[in-house]
Amino acid sequence: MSIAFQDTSNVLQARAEHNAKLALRADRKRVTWFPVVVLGLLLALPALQFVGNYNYVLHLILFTACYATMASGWNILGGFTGYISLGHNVFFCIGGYFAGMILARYGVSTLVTAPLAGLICAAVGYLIGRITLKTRGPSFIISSLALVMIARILFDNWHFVGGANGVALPANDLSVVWAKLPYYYAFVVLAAAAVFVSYKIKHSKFGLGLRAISKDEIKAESAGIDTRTYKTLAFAISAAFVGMAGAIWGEYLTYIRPNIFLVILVSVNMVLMCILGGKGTVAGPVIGAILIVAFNEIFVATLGSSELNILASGLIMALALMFFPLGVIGTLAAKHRLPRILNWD
Amino acid sequence: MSELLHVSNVTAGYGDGPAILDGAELTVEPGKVHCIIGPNGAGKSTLLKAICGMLKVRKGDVLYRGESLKGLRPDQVLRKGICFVPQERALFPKMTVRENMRMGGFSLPDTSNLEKRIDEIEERFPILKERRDQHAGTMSGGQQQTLAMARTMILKPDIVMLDEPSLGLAPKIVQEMFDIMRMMAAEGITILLVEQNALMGLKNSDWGVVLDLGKTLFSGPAKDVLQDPRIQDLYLGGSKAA
Amino acid sequence: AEPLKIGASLPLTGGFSIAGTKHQQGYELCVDTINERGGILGRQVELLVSDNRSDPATAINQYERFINVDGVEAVYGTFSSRLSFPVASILAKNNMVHALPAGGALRIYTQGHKNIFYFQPNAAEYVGASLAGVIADLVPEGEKPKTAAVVSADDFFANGVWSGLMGEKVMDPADGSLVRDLAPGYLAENDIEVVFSERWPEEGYSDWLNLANQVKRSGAELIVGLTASAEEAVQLTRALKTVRAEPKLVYFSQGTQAEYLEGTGSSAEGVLVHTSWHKDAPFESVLAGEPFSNTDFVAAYQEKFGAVPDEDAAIPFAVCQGIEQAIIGAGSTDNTAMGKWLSERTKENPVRTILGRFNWDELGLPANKPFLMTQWNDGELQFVYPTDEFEGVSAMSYPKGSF
Amino acid sequence: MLEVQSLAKHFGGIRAVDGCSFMVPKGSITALIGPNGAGKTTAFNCISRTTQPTSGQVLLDGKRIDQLRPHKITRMGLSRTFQISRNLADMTVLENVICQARIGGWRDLFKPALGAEEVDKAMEILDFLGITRIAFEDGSNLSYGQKKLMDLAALLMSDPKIILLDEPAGGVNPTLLEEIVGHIRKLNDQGMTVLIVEHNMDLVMRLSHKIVVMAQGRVIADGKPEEIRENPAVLDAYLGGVLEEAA
Amino acid sequence: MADILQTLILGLALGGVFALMGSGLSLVFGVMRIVNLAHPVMIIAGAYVAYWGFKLYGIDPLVMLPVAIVILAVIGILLYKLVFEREARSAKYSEMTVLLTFAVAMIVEGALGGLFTNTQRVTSPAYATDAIFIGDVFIPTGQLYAGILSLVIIAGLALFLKYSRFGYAIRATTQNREAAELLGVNVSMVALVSFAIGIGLAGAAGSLVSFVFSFFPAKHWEWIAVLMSLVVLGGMGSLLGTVVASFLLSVIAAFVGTYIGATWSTMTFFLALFLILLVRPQGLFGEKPELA
Ligand SMILES: Nc1ncnc2c1ncn2[C@@H]1O[C@H](COP(=O)(O)OP(=O)(O)OP(=O)(O)O)[C@@H](O)[C@H]1O
Ligand SMILES: Nc1ncnc2c1ncn2[C@@H]1O[C@H](COP(=O)(O)OP(=O)(O)OP(=O)(O)O)[C@@H](O)[C@H]1O
Ligand SMILES: [Mg+2]
Ligand SMILES: [Mg+2]
Repeated sequence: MSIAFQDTSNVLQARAEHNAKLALRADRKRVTWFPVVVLGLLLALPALQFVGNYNYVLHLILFTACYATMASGWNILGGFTGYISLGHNVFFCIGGYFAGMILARYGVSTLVTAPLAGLICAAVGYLIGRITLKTRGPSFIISSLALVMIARILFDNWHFVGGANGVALPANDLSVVWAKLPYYYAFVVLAAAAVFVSYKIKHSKFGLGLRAISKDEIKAESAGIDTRTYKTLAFAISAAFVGMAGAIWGEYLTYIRPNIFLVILVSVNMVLMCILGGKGTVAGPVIGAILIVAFNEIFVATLGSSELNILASGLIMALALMFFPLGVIGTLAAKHRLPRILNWD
Repeated sequence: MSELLHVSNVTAGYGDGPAILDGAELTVEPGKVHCIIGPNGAGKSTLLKAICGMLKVRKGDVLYRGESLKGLRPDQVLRKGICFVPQERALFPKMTVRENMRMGGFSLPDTSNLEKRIDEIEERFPILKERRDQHAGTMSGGQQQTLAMARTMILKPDIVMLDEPSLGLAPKIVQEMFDIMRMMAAEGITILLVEQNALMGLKNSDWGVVLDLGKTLFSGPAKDVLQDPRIQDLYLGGSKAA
Repeated sequence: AEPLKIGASLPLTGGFSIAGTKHQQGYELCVDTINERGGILGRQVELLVSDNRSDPATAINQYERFINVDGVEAVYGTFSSRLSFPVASILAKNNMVHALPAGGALRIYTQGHKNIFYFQPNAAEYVGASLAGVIADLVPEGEKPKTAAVVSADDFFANGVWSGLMGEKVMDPADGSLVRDLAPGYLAENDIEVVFSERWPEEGYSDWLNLANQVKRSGAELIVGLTASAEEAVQLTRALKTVRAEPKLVYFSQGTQAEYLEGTGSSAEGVLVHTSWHKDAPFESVLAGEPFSNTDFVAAYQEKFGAVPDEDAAIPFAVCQGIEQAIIGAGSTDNTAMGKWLSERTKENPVRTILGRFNWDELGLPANKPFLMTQWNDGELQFVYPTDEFEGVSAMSYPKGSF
Repeated sequence: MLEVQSLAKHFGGIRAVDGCSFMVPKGSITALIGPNGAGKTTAFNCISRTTQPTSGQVLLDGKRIDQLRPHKITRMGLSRTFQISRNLADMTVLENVICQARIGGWRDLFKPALGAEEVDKAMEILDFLGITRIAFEDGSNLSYGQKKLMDLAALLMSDPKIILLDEPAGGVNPTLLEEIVGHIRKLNDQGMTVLIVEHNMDLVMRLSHKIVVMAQGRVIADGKPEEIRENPAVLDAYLGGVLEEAA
Repeated sequence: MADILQTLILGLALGGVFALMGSGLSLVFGVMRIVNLAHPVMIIAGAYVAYWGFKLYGIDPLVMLPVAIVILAVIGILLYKLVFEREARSAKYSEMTVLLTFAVAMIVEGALGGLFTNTQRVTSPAYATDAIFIGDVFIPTGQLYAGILSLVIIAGLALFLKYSRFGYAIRATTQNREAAELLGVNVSMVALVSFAIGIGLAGAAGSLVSFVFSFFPAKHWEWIAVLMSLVVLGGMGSLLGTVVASFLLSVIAAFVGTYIGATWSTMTFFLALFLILLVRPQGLFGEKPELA
């Protein structure tokens, strides 16, 4: 019953061959022109306004870009670091209110103050992170939910900013055709920045550390990674992006109110986009944002007005999670079917 | 033919991954101690998992008393009399030692004797008696290994498959462990073990099997395996083993 | 001719879905009737409704979609202040006539939007006037309540009512400016002392018994419950019953709906609720150039939906009537002309709806239109105040006593 | 180099480590042995601060490290492996290994993770341990022994001054073990201090310069291998009759 | 004094109901490590069972309780078979399961809304709006019955888990699925049954809720965070912890509501959650995690 086994060198050689057969290879080529071209197209798109009224198209892209920004931001904490937060809309809210109130009182556009709002959110995120990041897994998720509730109650009762009734913000003076453009560009640029930063982080030592944290924090810590600083930093960065999006969103809506920002749907959308697209991948949140916005549009257009709407969203989500547990990007990548142009990781 | 378990030309792997086992052969005779050795990653643990139903057998067959075990769930295989102690300790970390022992008897149809049986076994492993109410997860590595071993003895199965039973045990205990194993064999329990502590393993076995590259490279009486210079060189740590 | 498209984004799911669904019914009934009668300016009307899930951003988005993608020529407003507020800016920006079925907070109208028209009797801040009227006119001298407990949801509309009752200043938080000073407030004006007041959060409140118990302990003779939804009114009523509160008078801002009666049963007896509409109010209106009375509306609604309508269906119906008359009045769907026509309405030459006559002040709030007061009596919502506007007013039962 | 002073760790009533003191001289290979449950792993955990000691001190190069967070300790040049291998799933073995590479300062944080230099170094180590073929395999899809080897590789990646190995030989094939022993020696020759927990007495005797024996949380013997071999207390508590046989 | 006593009673009364609402959640988490965000919507489904029983046939919600348990347990089984079975097998994706439950919550909400509309409902057996008065202090009978029944159900469950053979299997599976399988436990069966029990508990809670609160399909969003905070405070997966946390928080919330303000009483739950995470991240009865 013994197999060819005459000589030790035989076996050693066979072993080498066997190993070569089983060995996986790293895939390192990336197609950078694709995202760049997409960005270029998006920047050129508003020219359409010269030939007609494409406000709604702009609105949809702007809306998608807003969510792509938030989802990418979320992904830095939720995807890379493995801390699923259902409370990131708190930063959406803080950003929105911070920049919005400055706009209301002093007339400075949120386009200018958005980076500042981002910084504020980063700082708040850092502080909150110091507390909540002590917990892991389900406890963290729930603490993030609680965070939303607390923020909601606080904002609802903060009369200086209008409490639950909210504040109306002045609209810009541009004509209807061009009124959306500043926000359109702001969001597209913000989304591009978020994607770029995600990419940079993912491929840095910092990103590697975050991924280690997401898998085994004790191991990461004893590998010399300062887990506490890493994860709070990740929290702060992700909060900053969400905050910047919130700042501009407020002005775009011309109205800020706690329950525009602090509804569970907003944070769930962020999470869902990342999951659907592929948590922890760079392209995932963007793809997810596009898909979710598209689904929403389709439902509103076809099912229109009914409970079916919620049911169908839930169904899509469930099916996606069941059959693409790693998200579209993640699952395709795992099966080695990911088109080159979408491999941004 | 006196074979109890026969693995013929088995191919198996994880998920959709490559075949880790690729033509593994194994014959297990009743009442004997069998020792599988091989380098790290050869597929030894994979083979045991394939036998007990934790992994799907892609090709080939696993016959137990002439019956195929293919497609059975681990709990069904267990009920046929094959007990497996995996390498990553299969304990319930948040149950006490005693509860872990009780779980060992979960598949018994009649549990009236269970407590007595556990008491008997605890006598043999004083540490288990002493730590009865400690959570298994907080025991030291070796203590956990002891518990995992002791737990299989509750069932009195036909075949016990042990994946590196000596792992992490103090030398004194290792010796005891092999003694227990011999004793079990003497009681008619067939033993199939995987050992990296190959010298010790083979010395205490009747039959040795060399598994490498997912294939069975050699199989013969333990003494022959121990003395084969090629095997010494490749698997037993070279000349020192002699 | 091509159909005349009109869009309405409504909260058909989410927190406001009950009211939202009724709004849809109101709009549909009106549009169907118009179409049966030959349409507007000879064109059939096509109603586009979409669900905004009670979410402001979605609501805005959907109105934009109506205007930019679907090419609607007019829109109907959405439900609740919190959605109407942001929608108002967008519609103003797009120069659309904004007819609101809901959205009573004063601040919506003080932003300076043109072409905004409220289709309920008055802003939330002035709702208290009707309660004050009831107390002044219907309660016998000497038996008037002297103390009040005011409990309220932290809701846009309820807060408005609260401000009016308590005589608070309404501020615009955007720049901290004063919108209106409502002092001393309707309660103080009527020598009623507020002995207990409390607000509960917009969502997730469950401690009703505790609240009711405190209301009872305060010994208030008048209980004012400013709830955000009929659901909360049900909860509050049941809790008051459980703790055996025995006030002289109970006024709720919500609770005209059938659901309220179902949830509370006999406890509803004697509860006062303000409303913009009542099925027995003998309002005469026009629809598609023909007379259409309130009774016709009730009958038509009952035939179509198999239930008695409530104000959540009647108000949108009135909005639809207003837009129809504006289009006819302007002779086209030019929204600027429609707005102009609407704002030129006078007491003598009003818009005639099943909610009665409407003409608006410069803010877009109806001029001289009091709310109706209704009371649950014998399982029926009877209309008790004002007594001098029309026939068919029932007597108010007083005092309320136990629940 | 490393000094442990009356270290204690209690879990409820169990005194896992109970006032134990020993020293690891610079440049030595010191073995920590003792029966199962003696408290060796717990002592390791206290030293690397994965658990907080109940009392006692740990000094590295004369500085107290028992108050520092684990990563600080690692940065100071003390790295460890785990008895039950901990690995990072969904990350390739290469990433698992490079993860442990030293990071200079803030600026380093945002450098590319898989720098060419590091990849080369990591691949070299993997090659040496004979596990190059799993370089791009998921860190959790490994055999028991492979995980141990990966741990070792990661450890080597961090250029530590002192390494704590918790049963590095457990589950490793004897042939490969020989090579690893050789490598540890080589590292030691280059000046690395090693503290090793091992039950393979043969290996311990051959490798170590000094042996510390623990039992029930206390140090019961401390000395050269030859001395330990003769020590009746150790024979009784730990070795049984085994050593003679193996020797 | 009477005020304090009264507040205490009201807090306890609410606590009993919350305890049952949270216990199913806790069980499913304990056994399957799933944070079942669909649990609250299942409670609402259970409430509908009670509601229709009451509305159509005038059956007391307390009598409908077993029916609700059975119906919901069946739904649980279907749900498990259709959705969670494949998830349970691959532990790797466990965090995805949280989101999957979220999706399920949306599906069920949509379905309930489609079937029963979003009209708020409540059942009104006589005791629901009655109270036992002892001097100045009253005990609301509805909540009293609900609380007692909850405790009975929870106690039964706890005994079952602790002593039955199946309870052992459940705990073993939770801790080490593979090992349980190797010891002869049919793990998919265990997961199925425990999931069914968990959802069944939602049914039980639902029929009690039907007369304590009013409900409509979208209401579950309001409950999620509150229930979660109970479960976390008690220690994830600890039944006893959930019960203690429910009573504790409800009482505190009642005092806050009485003496500070209604707005802040809901906040109690979330603030408590934060405080507990700050000082004792594992909750009251949870296991201390490694690496403090
Ligand atoms: N869960 C898994 N998923 C995918 N691949 C795996 C998994 N577990 C093991 N492998 C692969 O299967 C091969 C054989 O592993 P196996 O555990 O059978 O080795 P072994 O012979 O038991 O080695 P050791 O002596 O180190 O325990 C390894 O190369 C490993 O990469
Ligand atoms: N978290 C804990 N809770 C309670 N007891 C514990 C805990 N961790 C370890 N112990 C106990 O402390 C003692 C020492 O354990 P430790 O793991 O340090 O032993 P060890 O010397 O490494 O043994 P081995 O050689 O078997 O690995 C053991 O008795 C163990 O049961
Ligand atoms: Mg193995
Ligand atoms: Mg140990």
